[in-house]
Amino acid sequence: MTDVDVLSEAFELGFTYTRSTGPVMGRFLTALRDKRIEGIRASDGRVIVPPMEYDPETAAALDEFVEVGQEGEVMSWCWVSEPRRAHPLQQPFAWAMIKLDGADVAMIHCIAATDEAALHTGARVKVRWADEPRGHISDIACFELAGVAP
Amino acid sequence: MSEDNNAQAREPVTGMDAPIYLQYQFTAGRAPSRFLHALKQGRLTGQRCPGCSQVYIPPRGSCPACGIATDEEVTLSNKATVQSFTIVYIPIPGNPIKPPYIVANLVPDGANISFIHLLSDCVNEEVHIGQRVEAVWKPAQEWDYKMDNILYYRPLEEPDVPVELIGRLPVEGWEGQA
Amino acid sequence: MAQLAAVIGTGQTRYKTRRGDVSIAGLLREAAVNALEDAGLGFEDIDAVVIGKAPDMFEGIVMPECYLADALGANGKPMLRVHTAGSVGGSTALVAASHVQSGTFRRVLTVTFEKQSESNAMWALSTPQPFAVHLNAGAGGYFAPIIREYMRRSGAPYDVGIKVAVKDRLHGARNPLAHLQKPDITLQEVEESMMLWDPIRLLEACPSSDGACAMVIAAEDAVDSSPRPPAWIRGGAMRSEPTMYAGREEVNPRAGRDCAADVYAQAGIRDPRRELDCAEIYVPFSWYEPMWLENLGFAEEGQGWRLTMEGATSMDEGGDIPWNPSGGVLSSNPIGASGMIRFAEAARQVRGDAGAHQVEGARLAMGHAYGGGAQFFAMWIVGADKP
Amino acid sequence: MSAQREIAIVAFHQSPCQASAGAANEVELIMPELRAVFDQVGLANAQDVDFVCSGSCDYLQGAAFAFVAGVDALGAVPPIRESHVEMDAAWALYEAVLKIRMGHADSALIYGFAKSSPGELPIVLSQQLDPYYLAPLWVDTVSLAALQARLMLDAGLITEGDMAEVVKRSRRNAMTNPLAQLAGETSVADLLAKPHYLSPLRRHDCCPVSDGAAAMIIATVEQAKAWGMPYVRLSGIDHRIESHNLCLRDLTDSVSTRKAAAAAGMNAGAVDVAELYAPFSHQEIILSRALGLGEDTRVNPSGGVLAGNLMMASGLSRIGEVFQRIVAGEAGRGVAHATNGPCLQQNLVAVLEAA
Repeated sequence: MTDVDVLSEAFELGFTYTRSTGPVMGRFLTALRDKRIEGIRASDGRVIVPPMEYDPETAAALDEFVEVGQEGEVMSWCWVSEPRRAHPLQQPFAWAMIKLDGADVAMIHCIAATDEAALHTGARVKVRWADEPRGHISDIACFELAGVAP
Repeated sequence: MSEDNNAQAREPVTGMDAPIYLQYQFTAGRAPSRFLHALKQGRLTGQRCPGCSQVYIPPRGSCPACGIATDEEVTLSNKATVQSFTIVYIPIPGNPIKPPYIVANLVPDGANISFIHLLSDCVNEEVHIGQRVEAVWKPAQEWDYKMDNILYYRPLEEPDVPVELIGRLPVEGWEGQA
Repeated sequence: MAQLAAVIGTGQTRYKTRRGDVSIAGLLREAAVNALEDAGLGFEDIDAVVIGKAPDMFEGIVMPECYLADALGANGKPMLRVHTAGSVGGSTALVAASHVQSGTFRRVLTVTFEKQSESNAMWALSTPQPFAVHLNAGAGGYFAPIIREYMRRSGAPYDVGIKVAVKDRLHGARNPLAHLQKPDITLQEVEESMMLWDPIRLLEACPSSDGACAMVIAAEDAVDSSPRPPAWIRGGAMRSEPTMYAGREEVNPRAGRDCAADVYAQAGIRDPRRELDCAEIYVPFSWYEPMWLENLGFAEEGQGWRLTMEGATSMDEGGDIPWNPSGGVLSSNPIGASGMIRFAEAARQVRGDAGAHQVEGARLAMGHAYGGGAQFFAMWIVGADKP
Repeated sequence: MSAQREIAIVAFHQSPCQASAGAANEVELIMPELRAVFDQVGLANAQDVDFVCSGSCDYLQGAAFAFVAGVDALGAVPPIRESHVEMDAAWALYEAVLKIRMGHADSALIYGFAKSSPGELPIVLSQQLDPYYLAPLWVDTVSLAALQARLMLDAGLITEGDMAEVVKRSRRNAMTNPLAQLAGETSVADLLAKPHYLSPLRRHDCCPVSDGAAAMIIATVEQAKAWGMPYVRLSGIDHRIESHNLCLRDLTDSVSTRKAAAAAGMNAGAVDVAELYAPFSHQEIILSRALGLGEDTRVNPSGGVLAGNLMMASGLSRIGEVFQRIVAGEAGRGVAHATNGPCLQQNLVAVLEAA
């Protein structure tokens, strides 16, 4: 086949979806807006943050909320030296699994830190709240080092 | 923030916006690229299937019926026949055209399949299946790699094409003789 | 060869413009739990989960089955995601059935859904792509010219579609789950409703709904443990053809005819109008009832509209072959689920479970779905009697 | 349950893994692969098989209904029995296997295709995550894999040297694979000298983004014999999913892979060759361990997906690679693996045996 010049053009596939949260996510996001963090108790007694609607083992609907702390421990992390445009932080930062005090299961969020060397597994971090919480996961703007040696 | 606003904010959260905007670098296929290059030169083209000899527009690189690659390029006529149509009373998002307008399935002479385009310069109530129409192009200096180089089709003073011949006219067209 | 399989539970949500009270998982979950309760089972009894929905872009979640695994009790189990455009609800049911009919699993949960209120399904997909060649005037803009051609060649009077629109809404008024509840709808109201894509008026088109539909399909040896009668799968078929090809019959697509012939042969049906007790057929625009009556062999070509006008497909007129007793797609349309609703409603009829829209004594029923440019078809026949 | 019909794989072909397929659209991507497998068996088109099933994902190229366009490559007139999964085509194979087992088909064509190059793949795939908690943060899939790698490193289950070893072997194996995108001789020391990309991952720990397609034809053993084709028995296939909550899963292991392998009958005999869909170096180690593969098994002799990753077709390609090794007489029994979802959430295992 005779080839022609490739025709190529930038294209944005975009839409603002309007999600309804249901009671479990709704309650979690409502608490976030009040700068509180709530988890949920799973069938085996573990506290999961953010709360899952359904138990991962038994599939039962979950409804026992438990408030947890705003500090926690880094269980794993990676260093994003070149943030992508979509990322919540545009300076180099870390994604991390963070187990909040009072929770049994970690959550994934970002950590603002000066550099990679400042972080380590087991580090203590605390929530930095968004200036104007609105009931969204990004009400937790990020985590930052708690400044307490582990 | 005022006290009132704070009070309003106490309504429980039940929803959230999820803006999902993804960037792509879209590339037309090889066959569509050739089609668009011809359009930029003011030509409407199709591709003929080496198996069944049918001519496809817009060409996608295969004969969908035979499942074989198409390569032979065929220049089609500016004249076409209305295979069917609808009068649309609601706007197309992002399209400036005002309702009511006619969207028609049109078969250009020399092709064996219809494509969808606007029909205008006509009395909506008089549009009918088998009607003869011709392409109205933008001024040549505005031609781009786009289908809307053809602004719309408009009726022609030619005899109607019998339904059984729609999609079977040669590129030379139709003078009313079967 | 194929093992016997039966529907032992169906579950649906209430269909609404917006189910603002639940998450996406919550929506599916409601249908799934209803189906399991109907079957007298729990998630722990399920061997595999098959889910289906229309394009991911409707909700803006890429391959959402990964996120849905927990809500559907799928952890540790096989989970498959089907997508065959508008026919997906039907295809998903058939793929779920194949999990059992192949002898691979005993009990399979299948769920389909759409939460159209998260976007605006019609327009979320119409972001103009670069180099697009066809004008995109929505689904109605695509199907209206085909309907016009049907009207031309059949010589059907202009009000056949109006009659279907009223009939299906009256059926829907018997079904508490139906989205549109219009017990007082009149021919005049439909005729005076806004023309959208001539000849399709607003009330001749389906609504846009949130909703989910689920079924539990079981092997022969797992049927007896369920508390309610099974709907035995007597035949299932799928057919696809390209969207456009030279000489394609768009009004009476061959894929639909072939698919029907296949499923009738499996079920031993020669005369569907006489042998079936009712049918749930995918009719998103009213004129597709007469068109599909012909395509599916309920009427001779060109004669489908006469059945409609005679009331043959209407429960309220005592028709001999009620179509869409549930109110059909014209009354509720959560796109990805719409096909499965047809399949599940057929099962409900032969299980005697259809409440106020029960066709009395129904023993054999058909479920039907189509999608794309009326090019993808999925059908099944279910019966009260074990084959 | 009655005895199941035996399934034979009779043909496979895939396109080269290219960083960009350029101008090719879906049809143009698929058609050469279909032609190749039809020619291998001597078939004209999809009319000559009883069932067709494909796998693809609209979001990779940003256009809804990609698979509908794909039908134009099939020759589906008269209409055919056809279906589609919004998953890797390995799951399309699974659907086809069920169709054959139930007796509704004696043969099937399976294909998968994608152009991942038009979008920002790790960000596109971030939208596969929980739509309330994770997708809105745009946590990309490479970062999630990096979290997983760190868990393994911290637990002492692997070293960065082990990861480099996987990459070194992939690049070397890929030198004999003309379809690979990344190949070459390198050393662990050279690899470890490279800077971190998304610490603890280096760029070479991550698979490249590739465009392409793959196709396969399967049949009953009787049909394969009637065609006179050399074939490989697909003796088992199974797949399992795990919780979507990454922090609940033991990410250093792959429970679902092990379950699928057991259900597919992997443990009934020795495994000469394994092709694992491991988009990140440490995941190959997780999978090898979950499957209990030892010294006697050649792992990813093609180079695996670290050498080229045809999203939505790579799983099918793994099965095709093992098929080709067995047909060529290089192996008697092999295992192929496919994955979907973040950090190996969902896994499929197929067991292939010489006829």
